[in-house]
Amino acid sequence: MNNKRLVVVWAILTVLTLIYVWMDEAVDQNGTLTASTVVTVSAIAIALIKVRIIFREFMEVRHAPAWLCRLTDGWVVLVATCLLGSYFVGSAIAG
Amino acid sequence: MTHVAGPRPQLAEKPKFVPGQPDMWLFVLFEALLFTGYFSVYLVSRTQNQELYLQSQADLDLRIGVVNTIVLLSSSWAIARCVRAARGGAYRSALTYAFVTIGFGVVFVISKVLEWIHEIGMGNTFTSDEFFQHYFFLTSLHCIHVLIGFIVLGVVIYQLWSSKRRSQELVETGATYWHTVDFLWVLIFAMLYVVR
Amino acid sequence: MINSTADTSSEPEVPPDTRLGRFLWNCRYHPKRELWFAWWVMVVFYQLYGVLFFLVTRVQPPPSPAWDTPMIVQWFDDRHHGLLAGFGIVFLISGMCAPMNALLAYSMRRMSVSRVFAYSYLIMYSLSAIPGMLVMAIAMTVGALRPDRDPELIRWLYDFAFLSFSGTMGVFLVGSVVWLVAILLDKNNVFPKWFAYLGLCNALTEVVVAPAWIFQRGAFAWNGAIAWWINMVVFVTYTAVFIVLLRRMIEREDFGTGPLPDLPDKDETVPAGSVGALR
Amino acid sequence: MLWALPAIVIIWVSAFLLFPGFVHPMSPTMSAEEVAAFYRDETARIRYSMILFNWFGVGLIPTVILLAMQVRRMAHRTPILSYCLIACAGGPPTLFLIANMFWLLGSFRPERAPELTQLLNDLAWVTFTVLVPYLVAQCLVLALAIYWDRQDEPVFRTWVAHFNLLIAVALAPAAFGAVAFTGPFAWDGVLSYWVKNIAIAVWIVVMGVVLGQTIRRRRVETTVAA
Repeated sequence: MNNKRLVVVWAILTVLTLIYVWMDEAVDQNGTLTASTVVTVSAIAIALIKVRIIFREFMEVRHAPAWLCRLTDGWVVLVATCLLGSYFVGSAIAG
Repeated sequence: MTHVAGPRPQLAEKPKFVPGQPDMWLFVLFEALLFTGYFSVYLVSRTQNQELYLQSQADLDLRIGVVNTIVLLSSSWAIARCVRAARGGAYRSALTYAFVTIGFGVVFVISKVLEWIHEIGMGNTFTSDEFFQHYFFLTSLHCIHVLIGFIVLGVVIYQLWSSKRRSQELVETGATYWHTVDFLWVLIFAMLYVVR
Repeated sequence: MINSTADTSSEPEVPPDTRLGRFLWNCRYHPKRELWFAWWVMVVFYQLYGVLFFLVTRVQPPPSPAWDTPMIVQWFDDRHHGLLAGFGIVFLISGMCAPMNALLAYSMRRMSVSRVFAYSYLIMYSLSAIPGMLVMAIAMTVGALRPDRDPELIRWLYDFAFLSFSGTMGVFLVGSVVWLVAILLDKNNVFPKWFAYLGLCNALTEVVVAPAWIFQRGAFAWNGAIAWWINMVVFVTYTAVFIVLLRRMIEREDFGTGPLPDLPDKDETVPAGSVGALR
Repeated sequence: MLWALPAIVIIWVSAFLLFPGFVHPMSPTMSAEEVAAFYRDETARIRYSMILFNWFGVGLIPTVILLAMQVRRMAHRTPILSYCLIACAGGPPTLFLIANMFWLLGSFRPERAPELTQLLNDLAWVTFTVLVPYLVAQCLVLALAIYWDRQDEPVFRTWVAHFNLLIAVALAPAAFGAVAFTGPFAWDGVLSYWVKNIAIAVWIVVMGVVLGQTIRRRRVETTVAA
């Protein structure tokens, strides 16, 4: 029941982490790193998905009153906006 | 004290409750915003000097980061089990899980220190370039959070130890803190190791 | 001014109708006059602090540590009178820290924790004003004193001033920790627990300042985005929060040793008799 | 602890007279060469007087703590005002010790470049002149505490409060000691130097006597009560 669910959540989070390794292999050419907007955006997105899973499952926001659910979800959106915003604004400035 | 919100008839079978002190949630959100600020500064400076960041980033080993992340995720899982066990009244098993959490935390700190030693051995120090400034800053600030987390887990264990105490609220508050340490690392990991 | 906050609990025979009269009455008879005195000193101090540092002397937001010597000399020349007069006022008013720290120490004494906390905090924060503010003011004053001084020496004073100001960390770090531990251990409910966690954030910003001693440019320098701007936001939040919470503490104060009572609802006026009984 | 005060006062006065820059306070208009020459010629007296000050500069702290203890006995609801005095106690000696160190540093290698000696001399004099904030706060808090001490047998008489206010006013101008090189506000001027230091001396003597009387009265009371 409950415990199994936790293990499944843990497994999902681990798999999401391993996706990074695959992404890493896919984008780099023989060890030289190259800039990539796709990787950056998806890295941020995956990280935030993981954060939201941790919120909902490990931190039990799932069972919490609605205000906490909304607060944490709103927070995830806020962080996403800040991170992607600073990345794109920064890139635009750099030209 | 906070679980007395009471079951709402129209909702599901389980009563809704805030895990731990609601006060801790304020910390979680505030601290996370603070880190978002640090990440934003990092991302902006990164875009201004992309080549340098990519070059220095190549010196980081993604595999260490992945192992770190999985270790912390496991510790997060263990503390979640601990909370469930304590709620069910299985205090012995809760204690065991609390110690497992600390174990994973110690593994994390040790691997972090080894990684630092490795990087410093390669000539990458706090002052060597901008990327490593951010790297050492974020990882060590996070490490301070882990160390504070050990104190918090100590409080959790102290609560679980004797039948006289066993405040479920404090156990949950401590767990919330520890999860915060975990998800901050998830973000830091993505920022330092993966972002291109 | 005090009357606006204090008139909720005035005695029945309160005579005056005028603002000034009520103010004088409060100064003389108000049961919480010592607490309100310290609280107002704190508020006025922070207002003056902001005005003096940001507008009169214009040393904040801080200039860059990466500047070359002629720029620094120019910076001092631009602010010559502001620095000398502004820091003169700073010297005059920095004694206002004392009632402020006394009030913070009192908040810890009102808790159910050991006296050690109150006294440690009091001593630490009384000490902190000297390296954290007065040494900076002295270095700035001396820097502005003789514009014809050797530029290299002026530059040394510039570094000395900003590093002592930004780089004084330990007293604030340990001080915040002392306060937050007291709040967490307290059973009298003097402060909400979330303020303790906010105190932890504030303590961590003091850790984040440390690189200011190392870097001359970038996000971690003394004017950097991380070491100054984000920290400033946290510090201002923290200060604003504790000013409000201390105010609420004074309003709730019953001069007992047990848990602080909660504030009655706004619409429910305090019965005058309860204050009479207090006196 | 009070019996130590006269001894401290005597030591301070002798150190004050021994320091060559105090009886005719050094002017801020002195050129770097003049300052350097001063430190070269008067090295010994600067050193010995400042070592004396270094030994006994903190001597005032017990007196302030005694005052804080008297304030604690007043008819107040909270210990805040005595906390204020404790918070003020360490400030002036610390600032004075910083000034003291700059003077000693200046005389340590008087043959160094005159510019550097002048810098140390400036730092010393500015620190010494502006060390008033805690003293002002101390006087004001004490005055307030006495005014608020409403009981039949107040710890201090009201004139002590008036006296402290007066001293606070006398000390205040010294905070602006760096604004001008000449005139009453300059660090060797009438207000910043003479008024300030005489005020401190008068305060120490008067408060010493008042404290002594208060403590003796209290001792008599307690023996009678016992």
